Amino acid sequence: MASAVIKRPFYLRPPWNILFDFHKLEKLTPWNVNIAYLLSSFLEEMERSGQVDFRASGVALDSSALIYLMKSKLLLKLEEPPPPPKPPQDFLPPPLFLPLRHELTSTTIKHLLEVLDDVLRGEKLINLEKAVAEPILPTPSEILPQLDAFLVEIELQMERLYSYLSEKVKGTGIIEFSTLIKDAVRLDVIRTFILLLFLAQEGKVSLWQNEETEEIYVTIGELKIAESGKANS
Amino acid sequence: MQRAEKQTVDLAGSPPEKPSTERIQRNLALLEAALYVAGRPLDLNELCSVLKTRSKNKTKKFIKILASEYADRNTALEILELKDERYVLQLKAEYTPLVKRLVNRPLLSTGPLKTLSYIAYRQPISQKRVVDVRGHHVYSHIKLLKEMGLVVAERSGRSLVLRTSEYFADYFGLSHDLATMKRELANVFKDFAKQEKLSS
Amino acid sequence: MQRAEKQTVDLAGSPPEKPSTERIQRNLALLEAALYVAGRPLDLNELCSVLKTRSKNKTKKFIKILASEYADRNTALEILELKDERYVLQLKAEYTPLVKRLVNRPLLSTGPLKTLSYIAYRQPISQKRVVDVRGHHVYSHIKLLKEMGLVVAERSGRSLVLRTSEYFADYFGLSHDLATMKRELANVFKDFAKQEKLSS
Repeated sequence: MASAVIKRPFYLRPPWNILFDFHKLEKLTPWNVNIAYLLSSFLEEMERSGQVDFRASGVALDSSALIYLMKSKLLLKLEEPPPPPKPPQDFLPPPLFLPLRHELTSTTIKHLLEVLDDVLRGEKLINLEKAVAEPILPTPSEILPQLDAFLVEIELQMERLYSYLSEKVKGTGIIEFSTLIKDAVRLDVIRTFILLLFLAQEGKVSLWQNEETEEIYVTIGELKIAESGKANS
Repeated sequence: MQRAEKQTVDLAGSPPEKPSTERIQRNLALLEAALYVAGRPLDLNELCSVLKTRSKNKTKKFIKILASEYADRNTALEILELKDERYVLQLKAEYTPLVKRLVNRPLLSTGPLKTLSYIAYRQPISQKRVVDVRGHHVYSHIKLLKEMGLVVAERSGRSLVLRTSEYFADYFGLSHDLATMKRELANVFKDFAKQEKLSS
Repeated sequence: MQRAEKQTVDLAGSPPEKPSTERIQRNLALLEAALYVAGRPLDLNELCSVLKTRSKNKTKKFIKILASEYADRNTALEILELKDERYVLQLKAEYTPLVKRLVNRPLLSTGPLKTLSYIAYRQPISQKRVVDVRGHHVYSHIKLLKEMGLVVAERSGRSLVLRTSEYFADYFGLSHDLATMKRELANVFKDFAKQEKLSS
């Protein structure tokens, strides 16, 4: 009997046993557990009895963490937004019954003409507004969206053109504008030229024109200079 | 048209103190004409003015004869006496579902009628309150009720206040005085609840 | 009343399916209900549908009985047969001036009435055009006018074309014949336009 009592560690007795019985732990109401008391008395008892067991301490710590978690989950649950307010209750009378009655109405053709006057005046106004507002040239908004998209993407387009050029001029180090825009539509020719100007402004390409043939030559020769310049600075 | 001419000749010749059959017929027809064109309950004063008499008793006698003729005839129409000696010519309720598709004006379905009931019962009431209690769909009901002239909206500060119109009161033969009207309405609803109980 | 009973008894005795007196009374009441609530001429098809029969002859027989009952009764109301087998329940013209001051309810409020007048003036007119001139709120007006049977809409290609109905013509006392009605309307509007020019 006595040996059986000694074998059974103290922490399997109440109140500490709840920390070591996982089935009980899941079912209990966390608010009913005073963790601070349990842990401090557990330590005191362990010190007093001399049964120092680190595994038991670990389990006790784990269980109390779990109880804390349960408590905080409950707290969060309590703080969930309240359900939407129910519509206010009020006595809702039954629908009124509308008996069918014939009723002569007072509107005559004269009334129709009186209000027509007003409407026709409105009609004239509408026509007038339309005549004035009729645009002769396409509005800027009809051109701008395309231009906007082009401008927004200009950085990207410059990069693309630049890598295209880098590949093209590998051998000779130079390319004619006419070769660059071969088979391109007018709008793309313009776009390419604008992009070249931007690249030249940034010093990534150099452009020069043959005054007789009007051919424009493009090189990326200056790039190295620019880069080395940057590296030096 | 010929009939009409004959009648007026007869009338002109009849002595005033002894009401002839034609004269009675004429008075009954006048009251019928008044009730038919008005399409709403008429009170004794209005009916007196149609008969060009000041005697309410005389008018009441005639209108009661007319109402009983209608009742005896047992057709689709009826003349009802409402509270405060008001009289109305209308279709018997049982015929409403059979012919309502021929009516040339928007008829209210149950939803808008409920909204109307509620506004009438609680008026003056803010539009917001009506929406809170009945739901967002009542905006369309309120629009319809305003278009039909049954409800009027007034701005009061930042909110819209709804009340029933005079036409509404006339249509149902209710008092124009708000307190009285509400009492009358409460009775209507009580009667309705009783009938519901009986029929269920 | 006695006359009416006699008549129906006569009918009840006639072959072939021997309709009961109640059944005849019911049919007469249904036709009366339909004409009363419509407040406009109804054609035989509409009346047939109220009696839930396909027999125009049967319906015509009943409507003629009803009309003669009204005539015999000699009251303020009459049932008239119009062109094209259309029938209307109406106040006898002679009573109109005597009771018209009781009529104070407009057919439509100003907004929808404006839309109606514009459609009548410009018809046939595309719905789009009406909306352009009058604003987007007129969709609800057009809906109302269609519900009231004052305006009809026809699909023409991808657009809706609006014009006034026969009921519109009836209401304003214009011809039932569409072409004549349009001419009459045109004349009214022409006179109006002339006055406009003179006054401006």
